[in-house]
Amino acid sequence: MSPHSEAPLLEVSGLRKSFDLSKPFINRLIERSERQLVRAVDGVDFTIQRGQTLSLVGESGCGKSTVAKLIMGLTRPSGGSIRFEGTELADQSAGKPAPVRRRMQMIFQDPYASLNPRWRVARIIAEPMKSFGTHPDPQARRREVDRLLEFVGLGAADGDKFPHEFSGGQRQRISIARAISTKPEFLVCDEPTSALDVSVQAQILNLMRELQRELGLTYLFISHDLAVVNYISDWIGVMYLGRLVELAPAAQIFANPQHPYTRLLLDTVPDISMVNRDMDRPAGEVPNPITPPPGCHFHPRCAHADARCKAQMPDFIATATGHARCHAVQEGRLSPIAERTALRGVM
Amino acid sequence: MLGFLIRRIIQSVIVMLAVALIAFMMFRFMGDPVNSMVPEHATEQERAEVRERLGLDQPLFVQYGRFIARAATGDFGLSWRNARPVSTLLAERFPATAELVLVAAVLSLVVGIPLGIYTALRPHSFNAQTLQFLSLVGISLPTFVTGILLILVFSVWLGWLPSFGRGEVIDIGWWSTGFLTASGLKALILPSIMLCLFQLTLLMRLVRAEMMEVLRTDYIKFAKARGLSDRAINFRHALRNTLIPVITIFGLQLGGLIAFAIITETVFQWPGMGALFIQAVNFGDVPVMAAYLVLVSFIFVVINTSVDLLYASIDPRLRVDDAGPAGGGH
Amino acid sequence: MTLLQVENLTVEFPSRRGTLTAIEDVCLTVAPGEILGMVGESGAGKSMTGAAIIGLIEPPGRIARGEIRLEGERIDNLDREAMRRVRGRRIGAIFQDPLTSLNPVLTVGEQLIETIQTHLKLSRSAARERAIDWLRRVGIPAPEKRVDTYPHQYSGGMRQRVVIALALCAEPRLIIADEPTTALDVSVQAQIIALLRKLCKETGASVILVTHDMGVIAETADRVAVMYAGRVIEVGTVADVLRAPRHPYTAGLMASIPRIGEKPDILPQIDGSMPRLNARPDGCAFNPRCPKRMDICTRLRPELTPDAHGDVACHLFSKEPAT
Amino acid sequence: MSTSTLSRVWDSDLAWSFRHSKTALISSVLLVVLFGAAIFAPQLATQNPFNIAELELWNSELPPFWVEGGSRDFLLGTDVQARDVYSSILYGLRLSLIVGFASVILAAVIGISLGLLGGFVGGTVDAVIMRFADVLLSFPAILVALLVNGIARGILPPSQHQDAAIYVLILAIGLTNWVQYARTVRGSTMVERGKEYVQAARINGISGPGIMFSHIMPNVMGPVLVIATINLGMAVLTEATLSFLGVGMPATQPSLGTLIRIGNEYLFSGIWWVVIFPSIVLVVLVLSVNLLGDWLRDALNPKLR
Amino acid sequence: MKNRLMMTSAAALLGLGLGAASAETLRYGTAADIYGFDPHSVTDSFTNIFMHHIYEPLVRYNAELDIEPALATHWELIEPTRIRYFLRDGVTFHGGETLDASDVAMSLMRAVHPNSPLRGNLPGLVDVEIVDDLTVDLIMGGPSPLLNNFLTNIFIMDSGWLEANNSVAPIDANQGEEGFTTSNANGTGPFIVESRRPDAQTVLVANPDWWDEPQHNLTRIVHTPITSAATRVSALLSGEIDLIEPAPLQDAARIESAPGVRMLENPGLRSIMMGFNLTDTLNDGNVDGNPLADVRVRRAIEHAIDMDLIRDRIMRGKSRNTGALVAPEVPGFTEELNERLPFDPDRSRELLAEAGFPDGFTFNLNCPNDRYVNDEGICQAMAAMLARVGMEPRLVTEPRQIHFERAQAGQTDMFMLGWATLPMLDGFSVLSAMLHSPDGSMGTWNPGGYSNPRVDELTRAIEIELDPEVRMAMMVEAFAIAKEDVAWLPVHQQPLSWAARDEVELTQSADDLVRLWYARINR
Repeated sequence: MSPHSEAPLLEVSGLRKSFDLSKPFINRLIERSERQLVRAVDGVDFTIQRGQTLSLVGESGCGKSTVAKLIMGLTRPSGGSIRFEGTELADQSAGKPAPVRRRMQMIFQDPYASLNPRWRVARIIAEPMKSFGTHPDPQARRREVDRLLEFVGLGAADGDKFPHEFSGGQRQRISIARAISTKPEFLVCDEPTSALDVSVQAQILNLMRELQRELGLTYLFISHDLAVVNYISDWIGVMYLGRLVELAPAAQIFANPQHPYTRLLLDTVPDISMVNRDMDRPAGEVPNPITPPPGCHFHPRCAHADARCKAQMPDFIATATGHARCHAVQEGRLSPIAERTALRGVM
Repeated sequence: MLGFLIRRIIQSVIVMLAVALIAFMMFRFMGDPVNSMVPEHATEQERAEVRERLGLDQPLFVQYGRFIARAATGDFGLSWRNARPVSTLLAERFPATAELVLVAAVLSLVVGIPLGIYTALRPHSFNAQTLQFLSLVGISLPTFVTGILLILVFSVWLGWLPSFGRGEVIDIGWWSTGFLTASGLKALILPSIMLCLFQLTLLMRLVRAEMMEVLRTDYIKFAKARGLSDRAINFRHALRNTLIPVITIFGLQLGGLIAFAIITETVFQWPGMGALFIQAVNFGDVPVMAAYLVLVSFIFVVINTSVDLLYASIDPRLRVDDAGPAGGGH
Repeated sequence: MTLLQVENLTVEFPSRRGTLTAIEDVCLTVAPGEILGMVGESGAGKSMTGAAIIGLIEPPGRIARGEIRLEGERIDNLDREAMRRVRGRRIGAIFQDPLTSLNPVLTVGEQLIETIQTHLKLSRSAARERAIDWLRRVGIPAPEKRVDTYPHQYSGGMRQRVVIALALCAEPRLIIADEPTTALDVSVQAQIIALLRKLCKETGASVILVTHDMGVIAETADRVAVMYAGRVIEVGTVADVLRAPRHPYTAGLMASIPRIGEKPDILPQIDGSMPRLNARPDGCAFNPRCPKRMDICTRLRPELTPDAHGDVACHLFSKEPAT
Repeated sequence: MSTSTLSRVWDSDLAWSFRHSKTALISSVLLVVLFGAAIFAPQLATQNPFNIAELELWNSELPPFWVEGGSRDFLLGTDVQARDVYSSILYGLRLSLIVGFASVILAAVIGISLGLLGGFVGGTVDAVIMRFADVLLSFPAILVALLVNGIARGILPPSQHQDAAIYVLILAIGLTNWVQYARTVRGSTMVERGKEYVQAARINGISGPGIMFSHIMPNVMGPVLVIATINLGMAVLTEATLSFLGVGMPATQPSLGTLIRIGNEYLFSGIWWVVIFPSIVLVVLVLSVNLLGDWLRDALNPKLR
Repeated sequence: MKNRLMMTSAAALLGLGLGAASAETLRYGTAADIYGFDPHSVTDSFTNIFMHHIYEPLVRYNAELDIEPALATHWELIEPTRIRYFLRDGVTFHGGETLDASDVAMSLMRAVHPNSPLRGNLPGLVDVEIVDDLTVDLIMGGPSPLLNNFLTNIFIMDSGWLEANNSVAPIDANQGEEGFTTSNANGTGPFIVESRRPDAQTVLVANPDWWDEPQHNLTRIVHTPITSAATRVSALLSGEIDLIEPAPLQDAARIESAPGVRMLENPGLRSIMMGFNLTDTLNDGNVDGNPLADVRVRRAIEHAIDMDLIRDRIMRGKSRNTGALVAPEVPGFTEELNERLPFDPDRSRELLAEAGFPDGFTFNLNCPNDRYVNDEGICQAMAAMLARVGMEPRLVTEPRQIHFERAQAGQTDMFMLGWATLPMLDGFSVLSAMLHSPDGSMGTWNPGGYSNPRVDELTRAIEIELDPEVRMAMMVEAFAIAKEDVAWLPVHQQPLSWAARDEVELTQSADDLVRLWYARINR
């Protein structure tokens, strides 16, 4: 299952998280309804090798952000394990076991919400250093802040300003400066560019690639944008209703998508290369995660679904390119034709 | 809906038990009840007998249980001030307060809501700005000052309206009403104006704020973009969404009216429960205070519960029996 | 024959730091049945242009200059009532968030019926028939039943379909769709775009599609107008603008979008960010970020000038000699 | 640095809005005058009306100095006990404001703490706090204040009633008003708690209380300021009302409400100055506070900008 | 616009309401309400006088405060301890029952029942013997020179009615039950209860079958308690009320100047005085022992208080300063006793220093705030004056019920009390209740514990002395001793202060009791 044979930096297996959305006890009693558990993450396995980037893609509600939070200890898993260089993190919350946690940091989606608006930038960037005690001396800390600000493309003088004095892209740079201030080895990036304009998105993506090269960082990258994911990732995992449905090297996913859902995503992404493409759009929406369809969650939207798909959840099996969770792939009912590639050839 | 109802009722019962506990504590700790019951020169023996007779020698929770059992039947004992049954006192006073509060509530609704709508729709007009300022004056004027001024002008200078009391009342069963006589109606005017003024301005300001909030929403913008008439937008779309939360406000407001009636009744010598309560506070008349507290709490709880139920039945989003959204729309 | 003609449209916001110009000298035309994409980064003024056309600029904003003509008739100076009759009947609008665009306390049917009856002389039952028909046309299953349900009982995609039905039910000639798919998932987004295109084809309505997503524009629009800092800087057919952008901003923007199937070592990027409305540089607003900046760019504002491939506002393409 | 901070403050939206709002300017000038009068009451007053030894009965019931029979020693006249109305108002204002501020601070401290706790911790703690708040909120403030007052009077020995009156009032009013703070702070805290900067702080190992106080609290204080301002007006009014009802400050230490209650007894006797002047000061005080609060609410409301 | 609309409607309503009060209805407003209708369960003066309209005693005071026959037509001293009363024939109760001897017997014994707070008001009654239907003998424990005075205050109820309603014993307010007689009345008086709403309104109608020739022309009395003096005055001025009692002194000028209303003012009988805690410790002091037990301190207090100023300012010149504990109209008064110690702050300070308290001391000073004319104001002024000589009185003003309960329980150091000697109209009332050492039967209002053997001895002698001259001399001697000891500090006789509409004709007696059976309305 591991992309490489050497020991991975992060190893996630059987990760589960459910939320209790049940009605109050009295209502359940009267309406004779069951407890309602939402399985936001339902048995996710992947590993990330040092220095590589794994991306998780999927539509809203697929559980990709929950995975990020579970790994960072922001919420406790209901089951499964998360190992960072062999250290089990699943039962430890954020910030607690400092030695390992210091080596993991996170970049958030919303540059407007991820910086405390009442704090000056220098204080924001210095907080992890202070908290983890990497730079106990305030002056040294400030010098480090100035260095980081310049490193991410801002000026040392910007440390005295408040976040609202910066544009979205600049704020995301501040966020990155904070994230790398404790010299972490692993960064979770939860849609770091989805709130940014396209021209700024490129700046941030380039900065992140640069950081990875210079600092040898390992990324878990969460996004709904396949094109962005394509640019940044080594491996890509596609999630649907709490489960990984396909995991493969980036190039393989785009060239030879296995799972029907991966194919659907690739088909529906608006693409500037596809001027006035006109084709039938697949109908249907992501079902309510409270009441997911039985068997393969994707079967109601899948053209290849048969009786087995409706009844039995497929396993996460090895495929030609990686892993996929699909009976049709397993049974070879799906031809590995790459319509996309064919289409793309037109351009 | 049934589940919601049952939960609200359980909550209400807990609230009432807590209020009863406060009332009970008042009995136990605000002066020894035995002292008020035995002659001054009573011996310790006689005191102990009274204690036993009243059950004061039993554990506290037993006493509490008995207190609740008696309270549930409306038995709060005798007023320490005039040795009459507290339940009778309150029953005598209840109609006066109820009628006053009713008239004030209707007045504040009938005047407050239209003014709130008006000022929300024309926020920059001179009239609306003036009203907005006046409403601030309204909530800044102490109600007793308003009452004094009303008496001074309408009773003393102009001599038009009575300055105290309910005028003539007519008994219908145990209920005494001032609605059926001219003097009763006249007597209602000044007190109800005084009582409603604060609530009226409050209601007006709340309706205004709420409506302006609604008028900024996307669905109003979208309604405008569809070319709907101002009338349809303001009254069909905006007003409905405004008035749903106003129901809750009105519930709270009824409670506020009952409480503020204390001041009005004091100023206008209105023979209601509030005046009784103030006298009881002044005299340390615990049974009356406790009973008033329990009765008023009960009224509040009933009002709040009905308002919540009403709210839930009016707002389509809260109708629990409907099916949820078909897909994962969030 | 143009359906909509916008000339030198300028919208200003008086503020305490002087008057802010949200959009300046915007010129646009929309032909009947055409889908015009309006693209730009947030704050570029694309939504403001849409709001100005439909006459829904929030006070204290106001149209300071310019003309808007619909089928040859000026609509920017109509009185409240006349403009109200234009909205919905001749210009429809779709907003970004289907969740908040529908009144939560009225059923979908009530909202459709009142819109239909506002603009068309129809009896209530006829209006209801038409409402159900529209629900069917936008792809709501079992519309006879769904017509009496409330918006919160619909999923996100279904709600946006209802919004489209509401915008189209009086059969306006022009639809202004302001980021109609931004709040939706990719797979739903594709359905909505396709639906919008299909319905406009059927009714012959034109669309101004406001979005920041170049992919949506590429797949949907006939022509595209690129906005930057309150101005239109380039207009042309989708094929021209996307494949051969001429304005340095458009070119940089197109290059910076990551594409599936391409994995460059480094993405081309435009440094800096779009200026705020109150800090627009002199001359060409793009000049501080422009790799091909010339002397004149800091002094003189380039005008939108037509040439063979469309219109572009850049001194590189202006006919006057660049000094 | 400090000058730049100053100029930043001067240049902020709030300051700008303040400079350009007539109501804000007028009401704050009035408030500065009234607060100044209260703070410097001992210096400004010609008499200490709380010191009964200073009262000289032959000076009773003098009208204001401009009315015939008035004396320049007693600018606004005297009451039946020869208390100088002007001095009484200064001291009464002081008492009213002390009660007002102290109860607002008490309410704010309780409300903010419980609101932060409930909003941040959530779960059962939150449910208990909020149910309690709901119940309290459904009881009008004046009633709860009366009740707290009544219980305090029942518990305290009568000889301490007068000395304890001010603390009882602060307690009674403070305990009734915290709910608003708690609800608002809880609401904002729940919003802030979900924001990513809080998650960032958690990732960085900041403790719960640390996040609550150094991260979340500064971000929820805006609405608190508005509530506190409006609440100050309400607290002063509640104090005045309780005193008017005779369960507030005693006649020997009159607050504005007590002065009005006493004056009211003489309203028809032609001794109008005893009731009119304190009433005017009370109304001006509360109105100014409310005007300022109103302005502040609009100025801090991003939707209205 | 809105305003004008409101005014019009108000005026319309006013039109409807006009003439609601007929010529013979007297609308009567007082500061407090009665406690209930049972005449034997409360001692409150106002309740008591109100009962005079409904119930009647055997003998009564007329407007000149002379005793005249009422339910008894005449009486005889059979023995020194047996007095025979002959009842009026043909008197009926409101319920139709005829008055007979058993009613009198039951009523008198009811009044002295251990439960009755009135029992001290008929001292010495041992038994009542029925001679025949219209004759009773009162058996006394000893000679009772004041028996008739006492009897003016003891109301006669119907025995059958009491028995039928299980109310033979007076209500014990502590028993936790409400008596029938509290809310129901059945008397022989000039007025019949029509309705009652406690604290709101009590309506009486004229008794058409009254045995006496009515001097009034009233058909109805509507009594309304109006606690607030300001409201009471405004109600009078606005014509909603015909008669108020008391009328605040400070509003006298305004009432006099207003058209259609007038003040009714006279010196009253009620002497206001301050009592002292004379026990070993102060209730609320900062020194050991009790300075107030030292007569020099009490004199210092008297010297410190400028009564003339209080009279002129607080009482608007309407009170009568006094050095005696009884009013001039009451037997026991002499001019010599009426001399006060002069106002002399310096002397006061000297005396305090002599007593060992040059820096003063704290003590509580308790006053009612709703009982006497300007009671709270007097106490505030006194507190100020005491403060000026260095004492630190802690003023506590409370509603009458709490105040008197506290004062009687001895929880106060200096307290205010008013005493009108009613119903005796005799100095013995003060001697027996306030100056005699507390012994269960006498000294019932001597909570401070003043005790002087000579005063006790004289009081006991006065009680049974039938010779007026001797009695008077003994009273003067006793009062002189009390005065020397400053047992009580006399304040003043408070003025009678009523106000009425001009058409109401009233007689005002010095006992401050409103006798509406003398009232006429001349419209």
